[in-house]
Amino acid sequence: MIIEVQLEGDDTARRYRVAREDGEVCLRRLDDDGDGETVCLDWRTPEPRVYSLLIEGKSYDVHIDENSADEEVLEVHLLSRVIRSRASDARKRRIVKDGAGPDGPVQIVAPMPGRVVKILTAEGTAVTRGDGIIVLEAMKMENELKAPRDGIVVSVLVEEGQGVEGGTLLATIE
Amino acid sequence: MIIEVQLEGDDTARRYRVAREDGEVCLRRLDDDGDGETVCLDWRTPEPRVYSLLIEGKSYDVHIDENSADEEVLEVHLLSRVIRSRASDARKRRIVKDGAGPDGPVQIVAPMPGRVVKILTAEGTAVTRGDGIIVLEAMKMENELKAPRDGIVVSVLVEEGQGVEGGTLLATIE
Amino acid sequence: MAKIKRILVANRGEIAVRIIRACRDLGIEAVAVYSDADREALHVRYASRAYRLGPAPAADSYLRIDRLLEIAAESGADAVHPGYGFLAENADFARAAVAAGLTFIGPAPEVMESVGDKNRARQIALAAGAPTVPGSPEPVEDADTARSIAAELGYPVMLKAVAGGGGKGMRRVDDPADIESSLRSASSEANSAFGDGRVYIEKAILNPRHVEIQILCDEHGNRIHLGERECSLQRRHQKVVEESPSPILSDDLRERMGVAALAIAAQAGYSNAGTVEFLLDEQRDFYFIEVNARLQVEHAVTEMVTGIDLVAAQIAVAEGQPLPWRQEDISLKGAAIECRIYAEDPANGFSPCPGLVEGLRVPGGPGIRDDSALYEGYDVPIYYDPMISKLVAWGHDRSTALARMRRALQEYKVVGIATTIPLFQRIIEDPAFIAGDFDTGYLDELLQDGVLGPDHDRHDEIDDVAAIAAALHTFLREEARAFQIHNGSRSPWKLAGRNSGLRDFSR
Amino acid sequence: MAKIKRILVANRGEIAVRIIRACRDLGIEAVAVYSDADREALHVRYASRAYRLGPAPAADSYLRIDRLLEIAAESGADAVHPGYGFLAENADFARAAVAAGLTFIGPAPEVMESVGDKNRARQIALAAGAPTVPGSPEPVEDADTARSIAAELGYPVMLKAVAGGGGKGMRRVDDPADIESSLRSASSEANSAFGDGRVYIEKAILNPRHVEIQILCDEHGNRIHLGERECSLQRRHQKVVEESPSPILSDDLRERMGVAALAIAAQAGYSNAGTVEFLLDEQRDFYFIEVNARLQVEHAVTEMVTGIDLVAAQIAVAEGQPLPWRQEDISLKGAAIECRIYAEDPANGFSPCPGLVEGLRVPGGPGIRDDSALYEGYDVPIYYDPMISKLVAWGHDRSTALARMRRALQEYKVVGIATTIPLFQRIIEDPAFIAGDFDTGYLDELLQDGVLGPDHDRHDEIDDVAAIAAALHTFLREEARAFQIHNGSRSPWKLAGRNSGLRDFSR
Repeated sequence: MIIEVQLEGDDTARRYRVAREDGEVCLRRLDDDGDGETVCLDWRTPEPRVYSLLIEGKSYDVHIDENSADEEVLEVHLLSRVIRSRASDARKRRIVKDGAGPDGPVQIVAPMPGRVVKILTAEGTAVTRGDGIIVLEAMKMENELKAPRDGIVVSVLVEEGQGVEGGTLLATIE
Repeated sequence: MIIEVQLEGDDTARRYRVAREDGEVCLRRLDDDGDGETVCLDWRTPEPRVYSLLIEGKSYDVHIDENSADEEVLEVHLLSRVIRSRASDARKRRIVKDGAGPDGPVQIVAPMPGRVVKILTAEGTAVTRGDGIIVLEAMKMENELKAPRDGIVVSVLVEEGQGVEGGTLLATIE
Repeated sequence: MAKIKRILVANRGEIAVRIIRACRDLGIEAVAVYSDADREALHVRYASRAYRLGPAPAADSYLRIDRLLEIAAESGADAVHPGYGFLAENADFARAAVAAGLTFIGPAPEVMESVGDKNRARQIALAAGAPTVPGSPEPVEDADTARSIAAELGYPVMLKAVAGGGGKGMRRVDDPADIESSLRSASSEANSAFGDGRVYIEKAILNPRHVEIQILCDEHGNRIHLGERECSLQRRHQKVVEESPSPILSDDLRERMGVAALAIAAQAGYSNAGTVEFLLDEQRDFYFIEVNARLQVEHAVTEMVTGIDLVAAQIAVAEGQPLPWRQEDISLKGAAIECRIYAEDPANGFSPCPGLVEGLRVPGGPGIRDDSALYEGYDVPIYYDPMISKLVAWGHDRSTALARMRRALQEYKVVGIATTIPLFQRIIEDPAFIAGDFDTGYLDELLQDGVLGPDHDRHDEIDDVAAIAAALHTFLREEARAFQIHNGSRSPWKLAGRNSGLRDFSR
Repeated sequence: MAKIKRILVANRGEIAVRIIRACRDLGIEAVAVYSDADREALHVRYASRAYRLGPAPAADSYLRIDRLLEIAAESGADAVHPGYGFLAENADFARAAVAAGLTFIGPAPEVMESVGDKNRARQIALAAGAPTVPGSPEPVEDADTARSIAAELGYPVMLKAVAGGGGKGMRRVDDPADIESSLRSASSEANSAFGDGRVYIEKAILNPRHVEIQILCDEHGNRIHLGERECSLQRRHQKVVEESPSPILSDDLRERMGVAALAIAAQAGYSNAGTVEFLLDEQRDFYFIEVNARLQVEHAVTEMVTGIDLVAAQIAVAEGQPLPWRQEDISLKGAAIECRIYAEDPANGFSPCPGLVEGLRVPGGPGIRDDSALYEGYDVPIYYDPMISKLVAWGHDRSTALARMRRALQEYKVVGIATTIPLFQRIIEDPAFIAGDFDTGYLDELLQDGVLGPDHDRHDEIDDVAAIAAALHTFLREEARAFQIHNGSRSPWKLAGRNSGLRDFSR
């Protein structure tokens, strides 16, 4: 499997060939400069979403949070730092891209559980990037969910006052 | 369902009729004195094996451990105390009794993971209650597993030096 | 002087748990109350008794004075502790509790009322001879009056809501031309936030530090202070990190601020625990700003350096006991720091993150105290304040306390919801914070380039490991998914995971 | 006086975690070592570096001096901390570490050797003018010599193994007729336990208390003591609960014991942290028994009352730094108590209970410190000492410390394996313990009627609730099972559980 990892702030993505060899997970970095070495990882998952990695004698206790709206968006917690990244199976990403490239439909998803307090744009409205679509309230705070790009709001799937779980599809923009 | 609960130290078992009514778990004590009141329990399991019970305004945070060798043997941890008990579905218990009453076969089960350091009685040996059958070692301590009643060791399923999981059947006495 | 036997804890979350713990330590029964969202909350589980208040919204539950008094009667409680937030500074609640024959654990209702009004509190401070921020003791009605007061004080000045708090209805004015519009907007904001549009003027203290004095007064006129708390680390006027002692207070200044705080307490007739808040200017001159007539979130740092259990002390005072300490018995030993951990995503504009705590590892070891309401499996509700834990570290000096906090933050794992732990990890590495060199504007400035810090903070080794971990994580997820597709929906990973480390995906 | 940069922690479990925490607090890198059973252990995860030692049995891993030195070289460690247990008092290890150019964090090997031999330690104490238990300074070879010494001392006497510890090779003799057989059995037991059958005779101290003094000595001849620890609560000669200060020590007695301990340290040329153990008889006369040339399990209670981090102090001393404190800087503030939590089933003869920690809730709040190696999902291995956590409570007085410990024990939930928490819950409710009225025989006596206490301790309300909970638990289990039988093996309870509270069975 080829995994592409884009760290926030980096110009280019890193590419890894990852495969099981004799039950172990082995990994080779495939960046522009060509062929790196294949290393088999010494890793465990002692707790859910927590990885213990030993690399060249160093011990790393890594905690990875997936974004509830997009599993490819990861927050990697490591040594008092948080590194945001996007990681995906390169082949799968190509498929998704074909279907929903920058001009395909975009989904507005609840980033957290909460209550829909206001719907700012009706179905059929044209919006530009940054326009507010829906206001979600949780823990005494209101959050405006904004259009990630220009388009038309083709569907709004919730009503004002409705409670929603994190990850719920709220609206679609095309 | 009729549940019988025998608290260690009590002379007689308590009997409860337990049933779901409109989704709630309701319970009535059916002891010798006849008909108690049916109460619907205010209960939750916030954590595995932990029950939060509210009874007449009082709050109880109860943690129940099942014996790994016999699920009917419970340790109920409650308000700094441990109450040992045996609880079973009365009907099911009758079935088991018919098959394996006090004269039926008895299984010697590993009470914890460990290593078999010594087998004290070969297959076919007659034993009396309290005789050592197998010595299991864990955490620098040896534990002698004893015959719970008189009989003949009809099978020994492990070898010296073997590692076993908790709950593993080690030997049977008839 | 009646011994309290059963306390109704009129609150929820970590502060309810804190009070219940004090009750258990004192052999007092604690009566919890809960909304429908909180049946499984830790405060319900740790209390001796627990009663349902009503539906989840606070207005239908934790703010229902009538229900609280009904439950007090039904449960046989003889006292009530309000915690902080909700009804903690609501004099009507205190009055109703007293009228119902309950001991209210806090100051008398009329004292709460007088110190709760900013203008009256200011007058009390003036009468006590305590320094206050130069300004009008009265609300200003029109722009002309405001302009003439401002001219006298000298610019910049602050407009502040009489009923204010949390930065609402507050405006800094640098120029006479802006007075009129600022007055209008401050008043309208104050009105919509507090239902009270009155505004007063003070001289602006530039680059102030927020330092407060913890006081403890009994009903027999004995009053002591327990030193200060440094609370200048604020995000949008909300405290996020507190410590004691302040890195900048000399013994002499502490003594003078303590004396001023106690003079205000005496003038107000204050009893029980309270906090007198001050601003310090760049010359280390201090100015009274307000009294908090309740326990504070940050009380634990004072407990760590004085060894005094403030909740236990509150209960003893409410019973009518005289304070067992005199001022000379109080000394601050070492240093303590607190981080208020919120269920908010600092990488995403601090948006709230309620939800299921799927995994939890609590830090431990020397000097670490965790006051939280979390457990693995707890579902943080959407209805209430997002503070989920107060993490406190103590050390024999400030740098040791900071080192231990740094370590504890690294150990703390809350899986399933985002928290503000990364914010504190950023703060605790910042040179200005480490040097103790910060004011109330420091944090908002620090966060201008994002919570996770500027790019130049990046580190090759950490980047490499993070990328490898992300690749591993993605590989395992896709592998498990492919396996499921090939082998039907019932995953065999439950078994396989044990050996290959894939337990993550089998749970 | 070289600054230590990287410490090899030659241990595992909670003490390895404790040392790693100190390293993190000091900005020192910690190198963990692990056996095959410990790859997922917390000490591996919290360390900066981690290296595999070998297979699970301690003889193949944690006791392999050669492997430890290889790893020290490979990892670039400049110092080694042995913790306690394993190689902590092995002078050969200390000597090999020093020979390899490492700083050994502990006393010099030759000092370790001399105080580790009971007979030589006794001679050191005598030379230092410290009171020792009356008896022979030399091992006895034959029954006649033993009888004549015993006659001089007066019965009862104790026979003790020269190489002894943990009660092995120890016999009390009340009558001259029993001397010969007791000598034979003690010697043979000592030989099989320690490979050294030598035995000496002491006068038996009746109903003794075990009280020890924590000492701290630098390499420049500065020596201080940090007060005492009361360790009389022992099960079969193993400490299970410790506290500081001792409930029976006067300031004068503490001072005299401290002076004696420091005289012994000076005589031995001791440096680094250590413990001098004493017995107290019924007249409060004290007698030296032995020196423990290492950190003790119970070091945390001293840390809580003095505010001194003993591991950090050990490291500073090993660097060659002079002690930053003089004796007059040390005072004991409040009281602290520690419970050693073991993975053992107290209701089943204390049989060991390794296995998977399925659920974990750690206590928190004021005064509570948890030094543990547990996390939810941790599999306690079968190979090592069953101590999994040290729970410590501090209070401004002993009764507050006990109340907090009682509360913390109630909060502590370890699901999946049995622990000794119920034992401590029993002890902490016992009137003699609460009164501080106990000796080293107290606990074995208390446990004669079983750990869970006699029947008259039963309580109707608790029995009723326990029975209801047991009935509920059984009902839910059988209901889930019936549902599975009727609906195929793929359980729908995962969904249903969310609403009905059945999550328990779906995990």
